[in-house]
Amino acid sequence: MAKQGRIAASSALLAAAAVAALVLPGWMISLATIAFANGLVVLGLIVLWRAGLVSFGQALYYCIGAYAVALVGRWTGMTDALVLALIGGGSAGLVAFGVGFLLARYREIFFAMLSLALSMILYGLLVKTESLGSTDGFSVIAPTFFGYAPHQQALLVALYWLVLAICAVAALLVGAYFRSVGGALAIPLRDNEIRVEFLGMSASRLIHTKLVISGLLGGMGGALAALAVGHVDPNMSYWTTSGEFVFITILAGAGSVVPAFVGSLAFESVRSFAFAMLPQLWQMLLGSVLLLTILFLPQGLGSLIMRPRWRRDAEAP
Amino acid sequence: MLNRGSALGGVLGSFWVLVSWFGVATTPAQAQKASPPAASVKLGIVSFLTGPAASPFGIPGRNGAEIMIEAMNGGKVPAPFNKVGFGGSNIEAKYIDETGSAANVVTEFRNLVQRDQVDAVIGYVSSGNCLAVTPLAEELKALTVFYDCGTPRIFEEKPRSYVFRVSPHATMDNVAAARYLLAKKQDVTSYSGINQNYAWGQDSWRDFAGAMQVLAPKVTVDKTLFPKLFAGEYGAEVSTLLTSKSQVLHTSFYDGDLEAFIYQEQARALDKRMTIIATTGEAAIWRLRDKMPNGSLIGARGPNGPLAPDSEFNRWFQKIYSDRYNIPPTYPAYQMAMSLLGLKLAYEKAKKGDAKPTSDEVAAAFKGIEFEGPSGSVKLAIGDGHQGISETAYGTYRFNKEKNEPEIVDVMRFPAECVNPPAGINADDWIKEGMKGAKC
Amino acid sequence: MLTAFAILVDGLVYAAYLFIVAIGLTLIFGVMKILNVAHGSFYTFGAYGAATAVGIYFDRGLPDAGGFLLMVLFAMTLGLALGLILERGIMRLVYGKDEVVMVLVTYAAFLILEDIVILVWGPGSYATYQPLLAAGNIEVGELILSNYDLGLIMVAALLAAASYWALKFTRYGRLLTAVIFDRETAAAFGINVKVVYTVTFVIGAVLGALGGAIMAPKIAVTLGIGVEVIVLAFAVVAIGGMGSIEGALAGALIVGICRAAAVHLVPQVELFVIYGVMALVLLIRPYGLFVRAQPRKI
Amino acid sequence: MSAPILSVRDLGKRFGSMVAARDITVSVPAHQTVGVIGSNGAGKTTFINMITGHLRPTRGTIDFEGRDITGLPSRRITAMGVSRSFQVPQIFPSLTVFENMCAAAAICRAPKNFLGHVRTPFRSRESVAEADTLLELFQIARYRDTLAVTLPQGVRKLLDIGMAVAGAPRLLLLDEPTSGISIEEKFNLMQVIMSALRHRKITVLFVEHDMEIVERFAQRVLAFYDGTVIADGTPAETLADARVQALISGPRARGASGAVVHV
Repeated sequence: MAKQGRIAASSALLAAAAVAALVLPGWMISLATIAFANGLVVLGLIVLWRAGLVSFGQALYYCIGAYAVALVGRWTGMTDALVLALIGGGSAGLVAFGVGFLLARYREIFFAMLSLALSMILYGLLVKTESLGSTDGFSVIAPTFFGYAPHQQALLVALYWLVLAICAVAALLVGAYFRSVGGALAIPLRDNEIRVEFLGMSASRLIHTKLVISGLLGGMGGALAALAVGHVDPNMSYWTTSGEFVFITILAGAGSVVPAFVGSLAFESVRSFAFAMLPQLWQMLLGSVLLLTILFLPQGLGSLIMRPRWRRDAEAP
Repeated sequence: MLNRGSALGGVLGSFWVLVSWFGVATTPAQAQKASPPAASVKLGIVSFLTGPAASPFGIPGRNGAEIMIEAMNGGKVPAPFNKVGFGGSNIEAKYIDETGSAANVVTEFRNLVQRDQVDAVIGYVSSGNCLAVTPLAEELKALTVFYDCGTPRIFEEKPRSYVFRVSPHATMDNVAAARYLLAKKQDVTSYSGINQNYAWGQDSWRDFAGAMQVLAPKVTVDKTLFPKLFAGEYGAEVSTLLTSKSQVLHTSFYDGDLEAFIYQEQARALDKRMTIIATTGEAAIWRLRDKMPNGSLIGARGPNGPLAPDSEFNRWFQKIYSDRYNIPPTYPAYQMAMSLLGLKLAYEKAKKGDAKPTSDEVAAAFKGIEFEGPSGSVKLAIGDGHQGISETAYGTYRFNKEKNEPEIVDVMRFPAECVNPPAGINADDWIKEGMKGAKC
Repeated sequence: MLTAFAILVDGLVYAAYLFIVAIGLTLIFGVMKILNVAHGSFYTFGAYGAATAVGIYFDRGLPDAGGFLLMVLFAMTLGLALGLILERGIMRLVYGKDEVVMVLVTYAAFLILEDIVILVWGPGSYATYQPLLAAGNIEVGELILSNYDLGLIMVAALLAAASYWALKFTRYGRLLTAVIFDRETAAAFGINVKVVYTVTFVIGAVLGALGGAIMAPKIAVTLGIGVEVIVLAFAVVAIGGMGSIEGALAGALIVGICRAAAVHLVPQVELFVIYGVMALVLLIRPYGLFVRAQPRKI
Repeated sequence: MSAPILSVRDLGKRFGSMVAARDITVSVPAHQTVGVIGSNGAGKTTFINMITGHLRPTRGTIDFEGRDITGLPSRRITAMGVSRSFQVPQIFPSLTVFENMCAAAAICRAPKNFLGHVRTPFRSRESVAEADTLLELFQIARYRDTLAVTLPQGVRKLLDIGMAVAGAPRLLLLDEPTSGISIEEKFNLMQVIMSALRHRKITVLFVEHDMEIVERFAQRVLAFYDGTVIADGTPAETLADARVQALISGPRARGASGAVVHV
């Protein structure tokens, strides 16, 4: 019932978003494209957040995904957007799997700080590599779609649809994950790790899995963002980037998967709006919005979209 | 509390929905509302309005634009630029902050072009942003003039059609620095460098060291320091340099970092031991005043500010600028002025009758253009007629106690062909291969 | 030999700087379990405050000593006011929320304050070098050291000693230690945690502002100086152990020396030093040098 | 008597110079209910912590069903069929009672490898069924949908033990199941627990301070003192033991009047 309702609503939302591309002007489409790409990263943060973990270093995977795409495109001439996105996500996922053996042992603020340190080390490395343009970064090839190589508006729309599709799939999979044992144990983990261990489940392994998932999503988001922006630079791995993602996560709320994208879209719109209206005071507006949201919408935007079932979602696996 | 909370939640919620709509929907509407009859020309002007790069580059750039556009709309700019606005139609400017990730910058560029439908975009300080914007500008066929960013890569990676840069690129700053240094200090045997650890610093050092290698192979490099951007604390660097034997220190530091470094080295008398050659020094002299060590070798990223040729036009520009902002214009202001003048000229060349020229027409007219501005004459000679070159100048700094104001003495001018690569050769290779074909 | 000495001195100077900016942060975290991003704003306001004070005072032929004093006092008053406003106006509303949400709250405050700086002082940069140059310098062998830097080391040492003494031997200090050790019990023993929080937050703010004031003469006071400081302070605090004063001291010293050594010996790695050290320390001691994990009682 | 399900040989644990447990040698046959008594710090909990892998013994061996489990991580031991409850109930406060149970049931059923727990659904039919059965069995079904954080102590205890049982353990160790429970409730609580465990045919070791409860529910009693076992036998024997009376239970008017309740 409620479930069917939500599925219907979500698919309606998706369809609307897809059709909108045919009428909206280019700048809105590209804004949405980037917003949804970032939404994937936020989704990854939500996976962690449900287990009480917040990463201030998610930019690490974002940046790796982006650079993977840029470099593969540069070296191999591979241009297919989907393949590139998968490569981006895959490489970030691998890195996440690697550092996971380390990070999975950490909790709370220490987890946050260590992930921050890792992303900043990557930043340092990229700044040092002058062959990759150091802080100037370098450009990303224009993507093709299964052999179809559009330009201008067509390219925008094609990429937008690809991002939508990937987001939809990701949302479905993550939703399924939340209903699996590993995913549902997020709250038990946050509540009482010792009990989880004494029920025979390895807490660090659970968290490791979550890290890999969030890494995959982060990389995928970075890859798509790189394709949408057409340029990568080390700032993608700077801590302020991670901060922005955590910011959006708070706006969205950890309730379920859809808010991740709505929140991200809302954030991008507000930022762009603030840039246009108060070129010198946009930070103040962003800050106030964040503050108000935390004060009066502690469950995030999600709680508006899915009020009825939200708390249960947050609480119940 | 709970009720209140949820009530406010509701309110905030509606606020959110509203804002999202605002952000996505009404802004263009407002843009339309704001945009007056087709008579006027809309320019998007992008530079740092917040963050550390605002005060050295962004703000002077914006001021330069404000004052220049005002003068243009009033038809007060000296001939041949005395036509009102752009070819008779009023200029209307929209100022945007350059701060943020490449994604933000690109998004905002797109917003300017597609949402606010500006006729041209002038701006960008960060080379990274210039590189990020270029492909999009090309794709959108949006006329774009970069005013301050220095990287030569923009026109070296591939030929561009809609992107222009009137201001010469950074290579010339460091080549000229090397030439001036060797002209003024024949006795130099070794030099060190302190540059910010990011593209700008790394490129500047590479060019300077390369040029020195070509011009004076015997002179050795001692210390090569790359402190983090905006590090703020240079104690260790200063000590390292104090223990160095080299007589010269090359730096491409600017404003914040340059000032911080100068204060800290002054406190430890480093400048008594080695001469500082600051490629962007000019931008800081008006704040550093007597703190900038006398005898430092100063560049202004081209013939700008005190290094600009003394001309009617230059005096006019300095006057209107100083009168408004009661501080003399620094090079970003000059670069912005020059960019605007170049665009105005091209626009007027392209304009036939009353119809707005298309960006293709303006681009065609812009190509290879040549004109005289506050910082002397510039010619879009390289990058297939999209990249300006001009003579440049270096000088020696001195603080004039009597007049109580900074001055730059024994200025040396280097013709464009002497410090810029010839058309079709990229800067790095040109330097590596011994700066062939340099006409000095 | 000379290099070794240089590394030591530079390391100490940098460590002093780091300690001064980190101590307020670690204090607030220790007592309130808040990772305070707005610390960067305290630093910024301190620096701008100092710049204003110096602008008013110097170049009027008044004795320099007064200038130092005014500069520091003015900045600290600013910090005090700011801290009070933030604590009463914002933090009060969110106590007891998730640690991470708290970080985000302070982040929001930071964003807002960044632009308040623009409103108050404009986007231009301020020069505050007078105290630095007025202090003069001394020659040690080939090196020339700035007295101001040496003063910086002294201030840091004093600060460390003072905070140690305050925590060990004053009534309020013991209260703090109690709260740091175990909030619930402290509350149970009738300690008014609310008041302790207010006072702590304000002290933290004042210390942050002090850091800004002391650094102002060495830098160009301009937009965005806070951002750099935050991450530095975080790293130092994480290395030493969140909420531990001696930890902050140790962290500052380690980072300071390592960085100085890097600049002198292998300049290429300077950029990584801090994060490298941080990652390394966290690997070996997940909770930082001076904090042990308390095993959960079952 | 069947083969011992648990046999502990010469077990010892020292923290630095402090000896928490020494030469403990016990073997427990299947389906026995063993009470563990001893004053605080006598090493009862240390004993349990070592068996369940929370502490690593410094010497000696622990065999469970003939397999050596000495020093294995707790989750491995749990997976093998040794489960425990806690002095302070370890539950998931922000979940409902049912969800707590469900989590416990699901965890025990899920494969432990990387992908396993991602592929298995959380609310599988079995785990839901098991959860509800256990709620009935421990007579807390009426709290099914209350948030665990709001539960009274007694219910927490039951939930805690119920969750331990969810993994279908063969051996269950209860650390002071009645601590923090009023005298009146204690007996009923133990009644519920023990009948449930009996129903599941689980071998039980429980730590208890209240001698009457021990007498009533244990078939055998281990008396701990100064980190080792000083008496081991039927409740009657153990509680009659002079050292036990002197050091632990105190001399008792009623004596150990053979009050071994048939079980």
